[in-house]
This record gives sequence, C-alpha cells and structure tokens, in this order.
Amino acid sequence: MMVCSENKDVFSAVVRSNKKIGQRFYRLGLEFSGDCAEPFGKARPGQFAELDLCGTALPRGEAIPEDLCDMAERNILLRRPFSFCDVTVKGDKTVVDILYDVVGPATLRMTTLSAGDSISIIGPLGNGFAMPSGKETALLVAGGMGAGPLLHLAKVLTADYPNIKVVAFAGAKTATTLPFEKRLDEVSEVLGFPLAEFAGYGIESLVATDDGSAGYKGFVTDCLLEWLGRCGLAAKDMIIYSCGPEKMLAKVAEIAQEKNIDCQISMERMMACGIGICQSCAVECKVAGSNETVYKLCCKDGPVFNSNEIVFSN
Amino acid sequence: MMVCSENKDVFSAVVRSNKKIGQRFYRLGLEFSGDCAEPFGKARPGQFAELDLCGTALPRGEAIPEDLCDMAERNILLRRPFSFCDVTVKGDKTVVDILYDVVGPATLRMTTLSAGDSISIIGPLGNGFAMPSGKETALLVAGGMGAGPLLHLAKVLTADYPNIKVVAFAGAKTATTLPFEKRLDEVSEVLGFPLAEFAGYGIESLVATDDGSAGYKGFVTDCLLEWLGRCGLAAKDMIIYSCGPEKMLAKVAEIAQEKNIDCQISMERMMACGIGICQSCAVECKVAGSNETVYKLCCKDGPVFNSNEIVFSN
Amino acid sequence: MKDNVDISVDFAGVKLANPVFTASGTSGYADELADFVDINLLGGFITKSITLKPRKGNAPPRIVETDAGMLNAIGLANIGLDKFIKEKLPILERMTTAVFVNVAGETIDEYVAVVERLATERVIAGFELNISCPNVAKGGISFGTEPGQVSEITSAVKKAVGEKILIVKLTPTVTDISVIANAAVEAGADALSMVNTFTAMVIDIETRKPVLANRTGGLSGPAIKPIAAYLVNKVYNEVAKKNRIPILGGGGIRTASDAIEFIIAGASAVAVGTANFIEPDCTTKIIEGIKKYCVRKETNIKELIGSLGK
Amino acid sequence: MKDNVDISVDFAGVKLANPVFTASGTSGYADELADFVDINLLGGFITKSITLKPRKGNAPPRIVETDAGMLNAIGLANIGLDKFIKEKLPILERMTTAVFVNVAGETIDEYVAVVERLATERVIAGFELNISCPNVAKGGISFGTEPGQVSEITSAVKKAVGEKILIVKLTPTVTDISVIANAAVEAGADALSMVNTFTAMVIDIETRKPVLANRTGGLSGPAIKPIAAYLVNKVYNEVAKKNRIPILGGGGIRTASDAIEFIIAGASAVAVGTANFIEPDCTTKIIEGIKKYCVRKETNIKELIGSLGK
Ligand SMILES: Cc1cc2nc3c(=O)[nH]c(=O)nc-3n(C[C@H](O)[C@H](O)[C@H](O)COP(=O)(O)OP(=O)(O)OC[C@H]3O[C@@H](n4cnc5c(N)ncnc54)[C@H](O)[C@@H]3O)c2cc1C
Ligand SMILES: Cc1cc2nc3c(=O)[nH]c(=O)nc-3n(C[C@H](O)[C@H](O)[C@H](O)COP(=O)(O)OP(=O)(O)OC[C@H]3O[C@@H](n4cnc5c(N)ncnc54)[C@H](O)[C@@H]3O)c2cc1C
Ligand SMILES: Cc1cc2nc3c(=O)[nH]c(=O)nc-3n(C[C@H](O)[C@H](O)[C@H](O)COP(=O)(O)O)c2cc1C
Ligand SMILES: Cc1cc2nc3c(=O)[nH]c(=O)nc-3n(C[C@H](O)[C@H](O)[C@H](O)COP(=O)(O)O)c2cc1C
Ligand code: FES
Ligand code: FES
Repeated sequence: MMVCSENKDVFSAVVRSNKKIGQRFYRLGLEFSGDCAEPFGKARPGQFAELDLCGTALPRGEAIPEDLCDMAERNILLRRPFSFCDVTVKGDKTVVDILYDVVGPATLRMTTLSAGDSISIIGPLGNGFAMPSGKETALLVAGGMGAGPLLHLAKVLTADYPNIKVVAFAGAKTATTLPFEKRLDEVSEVLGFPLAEFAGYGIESLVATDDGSAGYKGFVTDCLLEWLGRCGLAAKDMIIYSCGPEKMLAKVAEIAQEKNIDCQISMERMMACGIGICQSCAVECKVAGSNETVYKLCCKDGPVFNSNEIVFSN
Repeated sequence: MMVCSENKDVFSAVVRSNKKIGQRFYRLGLEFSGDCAEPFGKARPGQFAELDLCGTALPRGEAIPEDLCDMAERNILLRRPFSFCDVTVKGDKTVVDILYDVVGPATLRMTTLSAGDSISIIGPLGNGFAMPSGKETALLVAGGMGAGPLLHLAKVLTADYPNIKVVAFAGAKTATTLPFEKRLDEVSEVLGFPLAEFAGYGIESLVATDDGSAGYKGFVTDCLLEWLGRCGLAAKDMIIYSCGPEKMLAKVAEIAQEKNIDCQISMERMMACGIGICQSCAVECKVAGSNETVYKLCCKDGPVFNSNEIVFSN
Repeated sequence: MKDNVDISVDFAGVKLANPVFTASGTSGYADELADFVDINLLGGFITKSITLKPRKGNAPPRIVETDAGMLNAIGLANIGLDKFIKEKLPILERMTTAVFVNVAGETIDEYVAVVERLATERVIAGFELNISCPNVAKGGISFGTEPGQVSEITSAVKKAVGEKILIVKLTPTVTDISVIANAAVEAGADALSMVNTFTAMVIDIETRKPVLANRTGGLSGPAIKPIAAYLVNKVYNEVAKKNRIPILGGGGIRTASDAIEFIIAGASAVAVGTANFIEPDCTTKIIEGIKKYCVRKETNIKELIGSLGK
Repeated sequence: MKDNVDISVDFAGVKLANPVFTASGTSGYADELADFVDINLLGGFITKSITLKPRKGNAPPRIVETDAGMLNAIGLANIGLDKFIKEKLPILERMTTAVFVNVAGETIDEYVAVVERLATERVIAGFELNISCPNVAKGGISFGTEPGQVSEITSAVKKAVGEKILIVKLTPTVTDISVIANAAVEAGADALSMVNTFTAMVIDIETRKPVLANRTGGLSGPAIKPIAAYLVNKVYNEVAKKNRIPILGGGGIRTASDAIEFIIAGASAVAVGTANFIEPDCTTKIIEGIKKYCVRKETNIKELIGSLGK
C-alpha cells in the first residue's frame, strides 16, 4: 500500500456485518484498520468508494430474485461505486457503513459477504457535499437508495452545525422499499419523526410513497414543494441536499431554481474507474455566462454538484 | 430435474465437508438426497461428475498460493470434471467424496466451499473400471491425485471381490504431496500398510516418492516393476488399474504390454462438456488389426480405457 | 401468466415453434444432448458440421478456457456423410423439431456433394453452410472472407438444395461483414447465420507453446456476445431487412435476456452454443424466458425482431 | 531472487526500463493515475488521444460492462492540443518514463498538425497514431481498415515526426491485419501497436435501445485477450519480424502471465488498458511479475520476444 496524495488509495477492509434490512436492501459494515483507518475516518458525506466484488460468491440459485437471474450469469469485471451512510472512528479503527440495493450481478454478490471477509476498496473518492455556511435550514431530499449519503450528511450536520435545523424527506415507490432499517411507528410518525435513523440525530422527517402506503401519497418532490409552501422560511436561509434517481434530482433542481434555494445534488453515472482516468462518467454541465456545455467527471468533479450546473437529459 | 436415460443429469448437491488434507489437497464431501441420491449411489469407480464452480468465491488474496495468483484472475466459465474417491449410501442419501488438488481458478474456488453450500453437478458420467473377472490379484497404481478413483475402486473391490488380493502403489514427488489424509506411521509401513486409507480396506500398499522422502525412492512405475519382478505371480491372473499423469500412465501401459498383464487406465482431457456433445476430449486410440487410429471421447468412451488401446503422445 | 404464449416464427418459410436453436457442433447429432433436453422443444436443431468423408479432427488439446469464453479447435471431427445417413438420420427422423444439417468441406464440390445427397431427405428443413470454421487447414473460413468466393459457393450449393432452405454461416473476422452477407444473399442464401467463432490463441507460458495442438482455435462464449450482437444489428440494417432475409443470431447466448438482445438487434432466431456445455438444458430455460418476456412486455416475437430503438 | 534483474528493452531505438506501458485513454494524462502508481516505474506512458481542437466526447452513458470486458464510447474526449501543451506537457516533462503522445483527428491534416507542433518537445519519445478508434463519426477507425488510407496517413505523419518514433495503432476488426500492418510499415511506421478495441453493442431489453448513447462502443478487457494474442503473433510472423519492427501488444492484459503471453507471441512491449481501472497499480505488479518469471525461467526479455515454440 502506498501513501498517496489526498489519501485515496487501494485499501483492504474487513466486513463486520452485512444485514438485510428490507426487501432488497442491505447495510454493509466495513472496518478499516492500520493505514486505512485515517483516510476513511476523514471521509466526508457524499464521497464514495469503489469496491471489488469479482471474487465474491454469487448467492445460490433460490436466493436470486427471478428478475435478476439472467443478470446474475454475468461475470463482473469492474469495481462498483458506493457512498457511505455512516462513518465512525473508534480508536484506531474506522467503521464505514454502506446502504445498498440489490440490482444486478455485483450487488447480488455483495449480499454473500459475511463478517471476517476482506475486500479491496478504493477511496475515499470524489467531492462531498459543501457545508451549509450561513444557512438556517438544511433540507435533505432522498429518493430510494439516495438516503445513504444523506444519513451520513445528517450525522455530520447535527454534530458540526447544531444551530442549523435539518429536515429530511425520503421517498420510495412503496412502504416496503423505503431503505430504512428501523420500521416506522405510528407515534413517531405523528410527532414528525417517522424515520428512526434520522430521529436518532434529532431530525424530523417526511416520508412520501408513490402509492401512499406510508406517509405522503405522491412523489417526494411534491411533498417537498408542499412543505416549502407552508414553511414560511426565506429561500436564502435554506439549502437543499439531494440524492436519488436522476429524474427526481431534475425535479429537485427545478424547484430549487424556481424558489432560488441553494441546492447540492449527488449524481450517479456508470463508472469504469472512479478515479478520473477513463472519462466514462461524463455529466453535462452548463458553462457560466454561455450557452455552451462541458462534460465534467462525476467521479472527480462530483459526484456532488450544484444543481444549477447540471444539464439533465430530458 | 428430468428423469434421464442412464440416470445422468444436472443435479444439486449439498456440501457436507471440505477439508484440507495436505499442502494443496482437499477432500470435498457432497451429499445427495431425493432424486439425486440413487444415480450417485450407483456410481462406479472411475466415473466422474462435472461441477459448476462459477459462482463460488475466490479465496482472499493471502490464501492464494503465489504461483496461482495470475490464474486466479480468470473468471471461469466451464464446469470441471472430478472423479470420486468414495461413495456411501446412507439411507435415502448418498455421500460422494472427491479428492482434489488446487491447480487453477476452479480448484482455488473449490476450496472456499463450506458445509451447507449447494452446488450444481452433472453426473455420474463416463464408464468406470471393468471388474476383475477371473483375476486373482488387482494392482492399483496411483500417481498423485490419481489416488482418488483408485480408493473408490479399492472399496468396491474389497467389498465385492473378497477373494481377490489387492495391492496399492502410490507415487508422488515428495512425502508432503502424497494426497492422503492419514499420515504414514512407521509401524504400518513396516507391516506393508503405510497408507491408512487403503489399510482401512485391508489393502497393503507401497509408496514411492521421487526424492525418497517416503517409501521407495523413484517413480511409482519403477516400484511396480520391482514388485512385479519379485511377486512370482502369473501375468494372466493379474490386472492393473491405474490413474495419474499421462506420462506415468504411458509407462504403466508399457509395463503391462511387456508383461502381458491386463491393464485399465483412467485418462484425463480438458473437457468442455463432459457429456459427449463437444468432442473436445479426444483420446487417440488404436484400431484393432490396423495401423490407423481413431479419436475416442474421454468423457463418453472413457475415462477408463484398456491401456493397450491408447496411443500416448510421446 | 399464460405459458402457452405463441412465440413461433417463420424462418425463411420454415415454421418454428420458437426461435431457439442449438448451434452446430455444440449439441452433437441430437442423441447425446437428448439425455438432458427434450430436443423437440427446440425451435431448431443444427447438426455438427458434416463433411463428405469422415474426419478425425485435430489432435488434443482441442479446447482451452479463456475469460468468459473458450477456444475450440475440434477441426470438424465428424463421422462423414455415409455414416451420418446410416446412423444419425434415423434418429433425427424421429424428431419433430426443424432439423438443419451443417455442411463443411475442402472444396465447393464437396459441399455440393453432401447437400445433393441429403436434399431429398424429408426430415431435413435446410442446410447451414459452414464457410467460417477457423480450425481447418483447407476450406472452412477461407471460403467466407472474400465476397467472390462466398458468392460462388453459395450459388453452387443453392442449386443443390432443392426445396430446402439454405442458411449461410458467416465469420465475424472480416472488415465489413455486410459485404459478405450481401454476397451470400445475392447468390441465393435464404437466411444468414452469424456469428461463427473468432480466431484466437492461448499460450502456455511454461512451455512457450500454444495450449491447443492446432495452435489457434475459435473463441466462443459470453466474451464475444457484444461483438456478435453488434454485427447482427449491422447486417440486419444493411442487408437482411431490405432483402427480407432472416438472421439466425448468436455468440455467447446463455440466458433469455441474451437471446432477446439478439432478436431486438435483428435476429429472427437465435443459436445457443457454448452455454449447452455448462447447462445442457439452458435452451429450455431460454424458451421459457422469452415467453415470459413477451407476456410481461405485452409484445410478440414478430414485433420484437429488429425493433432496436433510436 | 534478485529483483534488479534487467528487463529493459530497445523499442524502435527508444530504451525502455521495462516493457510495460499504460494504454492510451486508460490512464489520463499521467497526473490522475499518479495518485496510485509511480508513473516513472513504467516502461512507457501513452497519453489519452489528443486532437487539434478540444473534443467534448460523446453523451453518457459512455461505458457498459460485459462478460469479462467493457464497452467504451468516450468519443476521444480530450482537452485539445493547446491546453495539452499548456497544462499537461509540464507535468509530463517531470517524468523520466518514455512518453508517447497518442494522436487522433478527423483529417490527415489534423493528425499532421498535432504531430508537427509536438515533434520538437524533448520529453516526447514518440507518437502513437490512433487510426483505430471505433467511437467517432469521422476519422478514427475509418483510416485504419483500408491499406491505401493507412499508407497515406502514415507517410504524411512520418514526415512530421522528425526524430521521434512513430507507432501506428491498428484495429483488430479487419479481414487480414497483416495487410494493414504491412501498409503501415512500408509507409514508415517505426512500430506497431495492437490491438485497439472491437466494435460492439449492448442492448437494454427493457427500453429496447442500446445502453450506450453512442449506440456502439469498443470492447476491451480480458474477453478480447485470446484474439489479441493471436493477432500479435500473426503480425509478428508475417510482418514485424522480417522488418525488425517492434510490436506494442495488448488487449485484456491484467497479470504478468498475460503480458508474458503477448511477449512470447511477438510483442516487444505491452500496453495495459482496462485493468488499470480495476487495479490502478496493476502495472507495477506486472513489472515485478515479469522480472520474477525471467529469473525463474532463467531467461530474459530479448530471448522471450517472439519465442513461441512449435
Ligand atoms: C457515486 C455513486 C455512489 C453510489 N452509491 C450507492 C449506494 O450508496 N448504494 C447503492 O445501492 N448504490 C449506489 N450507487 C449505485 C451502485 O453503484 C450500483 O447500484 C451498482 O454499481 C450496481 O451494480 P450491479 O452489478 O449490481 O448492477 P449493474 O449490472 O451495474 O446494473 C444492473 C441494472 O441496474 C441498473 N442500475 C445501475 N445502477 C442502478 C441504481 N443505482 N439504481 C437502480 N438501477 C441501477 C443498470 O442500468 C442495470 O440495468 C452509487 C453509484 C455512484 C455512481
Ligand atoms: C475424468 C477426470 C477426472 C478427474 N478427477 C480429478 C480428481 O478426482 N481430482 C482432481 O484434483 N482432479 C481431477 N481431474 C482434473 C481436474 O478436472 C482439473 O484439475 C481441474 O479441472 C482444474 O481446474 P482449474 O480451473 O483449477 O485449473 P485449470 O485452469 O483448468 O488448469 C490449471 C493448470 O493446471 C493444469 N492442469 C489441469 N489439470 C491438471 C491436473 N489434473 N494436474 C495438474 N495440472 C493440471 C492446466 O493445464 C493448467 O495449466 C479430473 C479430470 C478428468 C478429465
Ligand atoms: C466445441 C465447438 C464446436 C463447434 N463446431 C462447429 C461446427 O462443427 N460447425 C459450425 O458451423 N460451427 C461450430 N461451432 C461454432 C458454433 O456453432 C457457434 O457458432 C459459436 O460457438 C458461437 O456461439 P456460442 O458463443 O454460443 O458458442 C463450434 C463451437 C464450439 C464451441
Ligand atoms: C475507456 C477507454 C478509453 C480509451 N481511449 C483510447 C484513446 O483515446 N485512444 C486510443 O488509441 N485508444 C483508446 N482506448 C483503447 C486502449 O488504449 C486499448 O487499446 C484497448 O482498451 C485494449 O486494451 P485493454 O483490453 O487492456 O483495455 C481506450 C480504451 C478504453 C477502455
Ligand atoms: S469513472 Fe473513470 S473518469 Fe470517472
Ligand atoms: S468433453 Fe465434450 S465430448 Fe467429451
């Protein structure tokens, strides 16, 4: 292992836990010790890492959801990017948690990791969320798996910016696909703290599901819009942080633009390298004061961008 | 699962054990139940099965011997053939043991199988050793991993042909690469039963190592030749069964030919299918009464052949 | 989900129960694979290449595994026409699946001789002309890389096939496969089969020799799938569509999703090769998977063929 | 084991500390990869393709993974010659490794213009002519499939390179790569680089569209290795050896064993591409592995090159 600029490198982590927390959601706990502990201990919300899952076992036949059976046949080659939902420094060790969704061959393999396994990881990579200097309220808007980095952000915000009020919005198709470990309970829902993970940081939350099976019925962006309509806060005192599917991010960006609220979003792209050498992760960005656009790299210039920079594809 | 002619098919087995028994040798125990138990319960010595190891995890970095590191990078695609070293029917279950050597990407993966894992297996395939009708003495000549099917044969011979005397010869480069679980002890060595696995069937054995670190110093074929020289038995009353590297088999075949002893050998070829549909496993065979040769299929016509049929490639 | 959804296709006039074939050389002459799959469930069955005289094939090792693929250099080992007629035709005659005989040879006359002898056999739906085998010293691929040669052999064989359909099997290792496809179509091919394997080599660094006795072999398996899918789409767009010539597409197909990719790219039917070695009953699963996809997406095979969007 | 074994090679007159390069487009302009590897340990470094004007490249998605490979359609995104000279040359100047600039363009004049501007830069050891990029509408691969074109562009650029060496990078997707290699050599190529990627396609069966915005992309990675090794051996035997032209071989190299395969096949040096994405420091391991192999087998690079036995 080399000592590198910016502390990013190829590291080895040990799996501490890998827990199924929903239909197809898991939470993976990785422990870093020795030289690896420090760089990851300093990882900022929104940064990510590239995991090598090539040598990891596939789940056995029956354990593969039918819609992923064909995909499961593909031998994987490239690493996969994941952000962190929690980073904890414990003495000379750092524990990093990743919330993930099982969508294809790599994430299927990821489910068979078990405590004690070691795994190769490159990170921490990219730029995290900018901190909310001069703001009074931070709104975290998560779509599906996007909750991961926003949980990490929630922890850092509440620890480092105790005077800022944080409100979390979490959207999903339906109640069972909300990627949270702790189930909603009615009392906390009534009190405005339905998501235990955010409540743990003292953060109130709003849940939206497309089918209304939990919380607000509709898109999380509609829920946000409604909330903004009634909150009575000044746009300049707020900041939105968002992570989720690109369609949702586009809507969040539109809302932020209309209401003139600062907004940071975390983008996703297929990434071959994650370290800025392949140019695969192009994100089309506006050039200030011109009609032209440039491609920035999601892995190096992002994954977090100012929402007003991005040209969303349709 | 279909019911098929000759009972061979794609089956699912459950791993019962996977034990390291030497430097790079392991013994894998597979359990078959339900429909799979019967066909495998009837498996004859010398038959084999094709294991699908694609989804099995690679050992972690440090657990891969240095000389196999590069090979380990290759994603495997094809199944791998293995013969059985033991087959035991227990009620409605069948347990099949495989003795294997870690030589490349598939066998590396095999080492990470653990109790409870299920694995896809096609078998039993090919033709086993012919039984020694009318013989008085059966000589089992094993080179390295070739001991596997000969152990299975030893069990069947001693059970079904109690009047036949069986003598086992086992060769290896050096003592530590003898693929036997139970260590040699001096007393049994003096008594002529150094290999506990064979001794368990009441079979005497001779060990040969290239460096003399155990038993006879030299090739197992030289050990055999010496034994034949002093045994005083009639060629027509003996039969040789052999399995091991092709160079050794060629030597065994030569000895059998010279001394006019019936001899059956188990051949190995790279196999893409194991079931006779790809023609990859060609074994050059003499055509009786002609100078011509034909290619027979190791998987279907073999893997056991009469030694006098084979044209060995130098 | 109704499982009896219709996924039959018209392949150059031959009605197939479904678009799934086993590829030549990867399923023997039917009897071998029959232990694992009900061959009659297949849309089509293609024999191992048949030549006029029996061929021993190449010395072993004949195969070697590569990343997500394998090389083979079987060398067209086959029992020859006479023995095929005597021993294998009777087995094939019992099958209800459309049977295609893959034909190879060292000279055009040899191809023609084989086809002439078989052209009147009732059980045979058509012939697949192997002008793309990379593993023989004479014939094989040498017929398939030059448009003039392709044209010559195709028209010669076309005269011999009679009522049967003629599928020409193309090699992917040419600068512009559409030129070759076009030559075949203009000379009378009723369908195109693509792709055959890619010439390749694996070297044993311990001995510093090629692993295969034949030195080179043909690469098949999932490794080649994205190249094959591209080539099928290219030939569909540039040649097959306007000439209404169906394509039998393949190269690395393991799953229904793979098969559907080829169909969307422009294949009317698909050939499954290497995957049979790993899961001998994979074709059955692929057929079921295509049905499920059609039901789920409320589509049908006809609409799917060549439906790749902008 | 002595680790300071000499594995240096003479590559068309350029002395390389070892035969391991990073391939164009897979290691940026050096600064990016420098976080993970000491670039100065490499035998050679090749820049991402440079064009006269900056290029935005293609819309995303630009890559998709395949079995043991990946497709890319970056579309020669690069900062353009001016910015390269201003921002990147100073970084490259600090390197002790042999630096090669990969050049692309839409017209021959563009290629020549880039080379002319850089031909006198001290830090540059030579140029790699990319006439094999499958991911651009104009230029790229269109120069590389026809011997006449290859000859024309090679001689035009050769006039501009001055003292520097000219490597011509070949596409594998031609009927006979030796014909192309020969055209390049006769027109003045000092070395050949092979292979570039294979045109390929992945289709999303849910949307029925190609996954890549560019529709097609170039297949790289272990999947193509056996084809690339074969082609290197073919060109070595048919063109390079007798003309004493070194080959920079690659395609799917991940390990020292892979690299050694290419060297035995006939490559004087090897280029590692896709593998950098997975293990950014794999080149260091490959260099060490080649040394160990030479010690263990009591051989040396010179003796190894093109030593494939019968
Ligand atoms: C910076 C960054 C951070 C990320 N953080 C996380 C994280 O914290 N948790 C997490 O679960 N994922 C995260 N992702 C996404 C994650 O990398 C992919 O889900 C993963 O690579 C999929 O690998 P696979 O082999 O399982 O599926 P693939 O074969 O790569 O994809 C399978 C199918 O799913 C689609 N797909 C790919 N990504 C997604 C996605 N995110 N959601 C839905 N469908 C998808 C593909 O188009 C394909 O059709 C992040 C991605 C980026 C770029
Ligand atoms: C009918 C039959 C029965 C077999 N029974 C057994 C058995 O009971 N136990 C067992 O351990 N093996 C057995 N084998 C051999 C076994 O199939 C191979 O060792 C296995 O396929 C290697 O797979 P791999 O991916 O680990 O290595 P590969 O990548 O396939 O091979 C790695 C390297 O080892 C070489 N190699 C391949 N096979 C052997 C071998 N047998 N010995 C030494 N080097 C080899 C290859 O040429 C290559 O260089 C049998 C083979 C056949 C054909
Ligand atoms: C072992 C083997 C033998 C083959 N034999 C033949 C043959 O005899 N005739 C032929 O036209 N193609 C032959 N092929 C090519 C296949 O029919 C098919 O075109 C190719 O393998 C690509 O498909 P796949 O990737 O699904 O295997 C053979 C392929 C393999 C792997
Ligand atoms: C993401 C990516 C970008 C590439 N860009 C270029 C390029 O700009 N110019 C070029 O000549 N080759 C380019 N290539 C081709 C590589 O240099 C190399 O020839 C090819 O990838 C095969 O090697 P590999 O299998 O080791 O990757 C690129 C390859 C990849 C994967
Ligand atoms: S993923 Fe390679 S540059 Fe961003
Ligand atoms: S391994 Fe396929 S025929 Fe024997």
